[in-house]
Amino acid sequence: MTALLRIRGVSKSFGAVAAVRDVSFDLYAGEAHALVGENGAGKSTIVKMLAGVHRPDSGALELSGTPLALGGPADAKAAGIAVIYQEPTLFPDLSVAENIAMGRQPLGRFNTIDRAAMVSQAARLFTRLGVSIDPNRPARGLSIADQQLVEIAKALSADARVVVMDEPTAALTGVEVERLFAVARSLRDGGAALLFISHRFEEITALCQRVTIMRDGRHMSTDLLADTSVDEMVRRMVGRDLDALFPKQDVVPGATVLKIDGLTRDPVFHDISFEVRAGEIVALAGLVGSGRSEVVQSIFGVDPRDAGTVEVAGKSLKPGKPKHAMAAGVALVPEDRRQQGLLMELSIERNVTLPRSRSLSQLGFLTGSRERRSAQEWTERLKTKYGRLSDEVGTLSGGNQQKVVLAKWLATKPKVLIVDEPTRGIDVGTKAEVHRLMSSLAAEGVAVLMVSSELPEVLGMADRVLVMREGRLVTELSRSEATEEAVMFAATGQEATV
Amino acid sequence: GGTTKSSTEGQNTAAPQSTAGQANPNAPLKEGLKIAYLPKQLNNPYTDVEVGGGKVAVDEIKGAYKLVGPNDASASSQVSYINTLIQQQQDVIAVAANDPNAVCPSLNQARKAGIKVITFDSDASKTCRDAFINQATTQGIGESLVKMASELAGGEGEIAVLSATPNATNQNSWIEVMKTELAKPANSKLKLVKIAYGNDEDQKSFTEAQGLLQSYPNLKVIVSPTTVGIAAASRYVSASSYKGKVAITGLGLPNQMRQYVKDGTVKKFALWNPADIGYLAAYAGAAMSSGQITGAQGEKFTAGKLGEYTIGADGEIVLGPPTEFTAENIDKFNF
Amino acid sequence: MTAVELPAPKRSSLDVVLRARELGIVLALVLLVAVTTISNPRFLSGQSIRDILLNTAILAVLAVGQAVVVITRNIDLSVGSVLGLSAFTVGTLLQNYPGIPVVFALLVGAGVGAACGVLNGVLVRYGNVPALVVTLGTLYVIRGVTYFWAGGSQINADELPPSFLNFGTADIPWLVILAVVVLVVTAVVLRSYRTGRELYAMGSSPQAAQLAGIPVGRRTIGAFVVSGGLAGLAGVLFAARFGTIDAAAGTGMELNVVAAVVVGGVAVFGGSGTVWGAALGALLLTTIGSALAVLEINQFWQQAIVGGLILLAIGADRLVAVRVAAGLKKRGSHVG
Amino acid sequence: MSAEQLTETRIGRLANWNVAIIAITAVVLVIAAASVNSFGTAQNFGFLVLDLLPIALVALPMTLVIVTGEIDLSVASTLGLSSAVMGYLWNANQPIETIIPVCLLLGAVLGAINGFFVTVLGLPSLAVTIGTLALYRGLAFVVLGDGAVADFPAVYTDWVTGTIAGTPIPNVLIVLVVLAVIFGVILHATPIGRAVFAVGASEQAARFAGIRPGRLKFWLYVASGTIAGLAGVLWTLRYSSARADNGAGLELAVVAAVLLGGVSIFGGKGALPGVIAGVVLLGSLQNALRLSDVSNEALNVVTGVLLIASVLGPNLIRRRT
Ligand SMILES: Nc1ncnc2c1ncn2[C@@H]1O[C@H](COP(=O)(O)OP(=O)(O)OP(=O)(O)O)[C@@H](O)[C@H]1O
Ligand SMILES: Nc1ncnc2c1ncn2[C@@H]1O[C@H](COP(=O)(O)OP(=O)(O)OP(=O)(O)O)[C@@H](O)[C@H]1O
Ligand SMILES: [Mg+2]
Ligand SMILES: [Mg+2]
Repeated sequence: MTALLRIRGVSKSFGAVAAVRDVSFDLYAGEAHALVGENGAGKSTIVKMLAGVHRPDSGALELSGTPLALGGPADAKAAGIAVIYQEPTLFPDLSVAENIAMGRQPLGRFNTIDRAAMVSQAARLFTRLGVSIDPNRPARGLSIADQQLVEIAKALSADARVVVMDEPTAALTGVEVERLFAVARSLRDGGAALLFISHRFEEITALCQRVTIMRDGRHMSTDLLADTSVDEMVRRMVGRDLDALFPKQDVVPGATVLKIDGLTRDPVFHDISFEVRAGEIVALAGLVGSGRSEVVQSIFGVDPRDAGTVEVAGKSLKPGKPKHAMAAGVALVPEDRRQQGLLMELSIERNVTLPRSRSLSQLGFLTGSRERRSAQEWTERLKTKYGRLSDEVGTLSGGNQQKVVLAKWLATKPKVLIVDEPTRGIDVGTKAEVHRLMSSLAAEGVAVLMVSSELPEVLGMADRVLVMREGRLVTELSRSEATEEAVMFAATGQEATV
Repeated sequence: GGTTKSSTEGQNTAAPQSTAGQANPNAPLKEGLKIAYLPKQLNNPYTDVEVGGGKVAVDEIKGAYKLVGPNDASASSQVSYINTLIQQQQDVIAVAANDPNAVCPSLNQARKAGIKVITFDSDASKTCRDAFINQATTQGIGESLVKMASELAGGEGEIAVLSATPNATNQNSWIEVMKTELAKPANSKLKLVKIAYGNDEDQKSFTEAQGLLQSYPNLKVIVSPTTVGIAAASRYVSASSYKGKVAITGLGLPNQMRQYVKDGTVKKFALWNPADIGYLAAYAGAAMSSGQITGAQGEKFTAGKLGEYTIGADGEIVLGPPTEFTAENIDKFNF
Repeated sequence: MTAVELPAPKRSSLDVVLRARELGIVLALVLLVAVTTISNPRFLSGQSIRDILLNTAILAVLAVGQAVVVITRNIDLSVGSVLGLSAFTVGTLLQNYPGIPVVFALLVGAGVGAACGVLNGVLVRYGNVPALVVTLGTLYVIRGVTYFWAGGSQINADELPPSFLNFGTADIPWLVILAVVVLVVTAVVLRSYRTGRELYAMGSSPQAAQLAGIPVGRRTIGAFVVSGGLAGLAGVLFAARFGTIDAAAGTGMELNVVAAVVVGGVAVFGGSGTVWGAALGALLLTTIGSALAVLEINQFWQQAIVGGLILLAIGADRLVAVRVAAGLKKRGSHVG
Repeated sequence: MSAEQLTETRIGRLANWNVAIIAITAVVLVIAAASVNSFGTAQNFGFLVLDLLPIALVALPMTLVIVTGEIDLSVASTLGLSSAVMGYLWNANQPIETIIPVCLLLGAVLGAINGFFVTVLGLPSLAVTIGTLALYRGLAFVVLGDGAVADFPAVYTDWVTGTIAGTPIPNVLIVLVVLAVIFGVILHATPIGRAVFAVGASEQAARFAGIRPGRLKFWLYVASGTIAGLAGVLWTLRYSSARADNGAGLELAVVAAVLLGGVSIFGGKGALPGVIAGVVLLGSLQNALRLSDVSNEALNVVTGVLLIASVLGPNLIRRRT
């Protein structure tokens, strides 16, 4: 195998933050190369340098032995580097086909765009990925998973020599991940170099040959996966041995805190009823698009509901009023932190204290000092890495952003904590922390409702597992009944094929 | 209870009579008087001719001429300029008011500060200025507009008015006179069908003229007592199929109208010489500032080449009758 | 894995929405014309239609340029001032050199406007200043410069060469023809060329456009140059049509233009809408103005009615959009 | 984070455009007072305050509206309609003590109409308020037509143009200062203010934090309309003239002042002291230049250049560091 792309001693700083420091490694043609590291280790920054979004402060890139200077994303594209970014980057107003073809639209007479060819090209790509998305529909309104799939199709359409994927699977479930991997393997075997970033080790071992580990912006090691173990990788990533990943304590459940009865919202979900008791962690599992997020958003009141009741500690919540839910002690950590969880342009401080601005005020006024103190306390508790409390949240790494969202809601001292994909895009170390946190909250008597697409997390954390399929609650499994097969069977309605 | 219009009637007219004192008709005209012109709006050809005449007069009497003004013909901007002129301690402010009342408090402040206020072209409320240069009597203009319209229409038919802004004082008072004239039996066959407003904007006047002709197929005459309006209406008609069928008349500048008079779109229109208005305003202001006159009825003063003027009722000084322009005489005028 | 059926190439729902939008304006237009004509048949006379189209031409050219900018999620408030500057420049030029051919005058006007567009574009792009701020600023600056230059002088019809005035008022409606050409060319570029689609992409998501390697800077400046250039062109048309030019020409026009674009269904947040819509919006607004004059509706009501109609237009547009969005939600994807 | 870091944060937060614009304004005031004849007089101070009063008043709620990411271009028309209705009612022999509250109420209703279109129907505010800009101005003409109504009671007009007895401080300055403090405190030191910023930064995320963006914006529009109604009343009394075209074109000056004050047109960022400084800067520059016989044209150019420079300057500085 030859080095197709060489990364040589690149560094990149943002103001005082040295995001990447003197990192070197090679990508070979025909390999899938994993890049792992804690949140904020600098992975996405490397990706953005390869994409031409950031220019390295020092160091250089080499493609097939010739130096590669990228002035912008267009240069990277031209050099045959395709990138799937951590956050989907679609044009909501344009059709899916156009999103995929942007900049490379097939041309017809007089150099005009050949729309028919463009649409059939998109359709072919979706066939290859095994999904059915209407190429003619606008990208607006696609679920996160579908958006991610369009991103993948976009990268595939480029026929790139180097394909970089920054956590492409974070929003996908097993079946879709398998499809993606099948395609990735065929790309790889066709001679492309793949750089694959994920926080899920099972995916890395399933796809990759070599792994590069980063910590605090530095390159730690590059090894053949065959020569290393998951424990070893984790140790290098976090610099210490890790505690148990799913530290679920056994708690004797208390009184019913959250009671959902006949919750319906056409056409997304129908007749959902369940209860969560104090000290319990209940997982809501299902395939992407089965309607779980919609259910919890409706419980919290950000989405309306057509029928049904929600009771917290015996008091019923008005529909469509998150403030009511918050006052009753419900907190929702939403699935999409960029759109729903955070105010990206506001400071960490404002984000952490936003839901409590009323309770932090004195006589209705806020002077800032109480907010600052509280924000500091909670970000410290969650071990959030940042420069200053006044920094914009948008400059934090994905994982640290997630911690800010958690801090924001844990600080409200909820009776019912609803978490939607709480560890999406979070590194193993933080993940363990988040799990420990959930577990200890449950031990303190908080009722936890967790939506998760990660089966190990569901199985490891939940006292009970509720499974949804196509907007209906199909099964309830106790901790002992909940196995991977049982959950998948319920979620898909057929024997698991994965 | 409460303060209503009727409960305050008559209370507001008490204005400071800062001009108290005796007139001395033989006092010499002071030199070096600071005379400032504040027209309705800068950069308007008619205004330029007016203040141009003012500049000539100020130079003759060796004063300091100044021209300030808004670009937007609004009363509120004029107030800011009056305030500035007060700060700059001018001797005379010659102002064409965009609103007779809105400028009043400021003008009175100016008069308290010893500045003589002469209005021209468009009067302010008479409680807040010392004299008004009236280009022609309102009655005279209204009558002459109706006379021209009647001649052009052959004594009967539909006529329409294309005015400036809906609240232009002078326009409205002329239109009032026109209505009274039209009510007379002699003009009973003339029918005023519409008053349109071009806001003294060229484009708006153009479009309004167009609208008039569409709405009133039998229209015989458009009377536009504003230079902007008459020019725009003439231009529209001269290039449209209405040429020769509809007559245009009103008040216009000979230079702007020459083309349309020559191509037959316009048979006749009228105007006083605007330069003389500015000229007269300067002399009136200077005479007042020098103590020759106080603004009381019957006082006399000499206004350079224009000769002697007598102050009429309410401090009005009438310039003289308007001139009618036709294809025969238009080439004798250049303004 | 079962093969996914290739969807038959059909009209995208996006197109359907846009079509519906423009259809709505056309319907409103037809209704308006019908009502007005019933009350005064002269409204449909040749002269009247000519007048409306000639007046629309100027607004439509401006609206097409504005639409291009708005599609990229920007706005150009300076068009009224640019129109004034261009009209005065061309007027002065023709005053001094009456022999200049009309085509040259058009080019000069467009050139002056394009230069203003470059200024706007560069400030937006390299100064990183929001377009609303930049163009609000240049609205003042360019108008100020024109006043400086023009002072009180006014260029009258009799000082302009007859050939030029003829261009504005001749039997062949050159203004309308020119506007239609501008409209068609812009529409085709926006719909069927990569550059055009990139403008939509930028408006739809600026970050994504950057990441997709679209030369955002060049395209932004390009959009402003188009808008400026068309505003300059409109200035020449203005001069030819109205014959009288002073420093105030086109004052306050920006709000009309934005209104036309908005009524025409171009989303103010970029990414959607067509220049057809914008031009129809211009036609509708102009026709409303003329119709109200003909319908003998009190002059004082005119502005109020225009305002009400703008609200009605965007409200109706919204209803259509909501319905379509609801339709889309039901069409999620499923792993095949 | 240590105490040292805390103060550093505070300095960091202050060392922004807000402080810069206040400093620039102070410098301009000092230079103008020193170099322009009679700029510093008490009488001129009074004129200055009266001139910038309507812009300053309307800019207060406008700041909050723009921080939420919306805009209200109808304010000047609301002012005009309020003025027209005031004249109409005065002519109809209504007591002024009734008319003034009615005009404020009218402003609130007009604001609520904007709010309804923007929040309930979810239409873009730029488009909506361009529509109501035309609608309200048109209605003002419908109400008052060509007429101008004058002769408002001297007690009221004198109060508006007068000063606090024995001082050169204009009476209306009290109104302005009180309202500025109220709006400033609301924006910067209450949960409502936090919500305003949150909605501007991301409406969806704000909703997930229990804020109701629609309701908030609705009330901001009501506030904007009410203040514009008040500005209409004060305008009418100042000039003692109620007219349908009062305040025409003021909306752009207000937006310019707010943006000059460092408020981001995209929402989420801005501060009220900066806006006040922006209004004062524009007003005093115009006043000083006019006193120095600089033409109107130059004022236009200065306004435009300042506006662009206010955003461009900080951007360029940031890029260099
Ligand atoms: N545009 C930026 N401005 C300032 N700081 C930045 C910027 N982008 C990244 N950083 C900082 O650089 C560091 C590395 O971030 P990066 O996004 O590369 O991490 P990552 O390894 O991808 O983490 P995650 O797994 O959470 O996605 C972080 O500390 C982050 O806060
Ligand atoms: N923003 C959106 N616009 C339109 N439809 C959506 C949107 N989000 C989700 N949907 C659709 O609503 C249904 C339920 O989606 P939901 O996000 O609740 O599922 P989920 O089980 O939580 O999956 P995920 O793991 O993606 O969150 C799906 O059909 C999905 O396609
Ligand atoms: Mg990352
Ligand atoms: Mg979900």
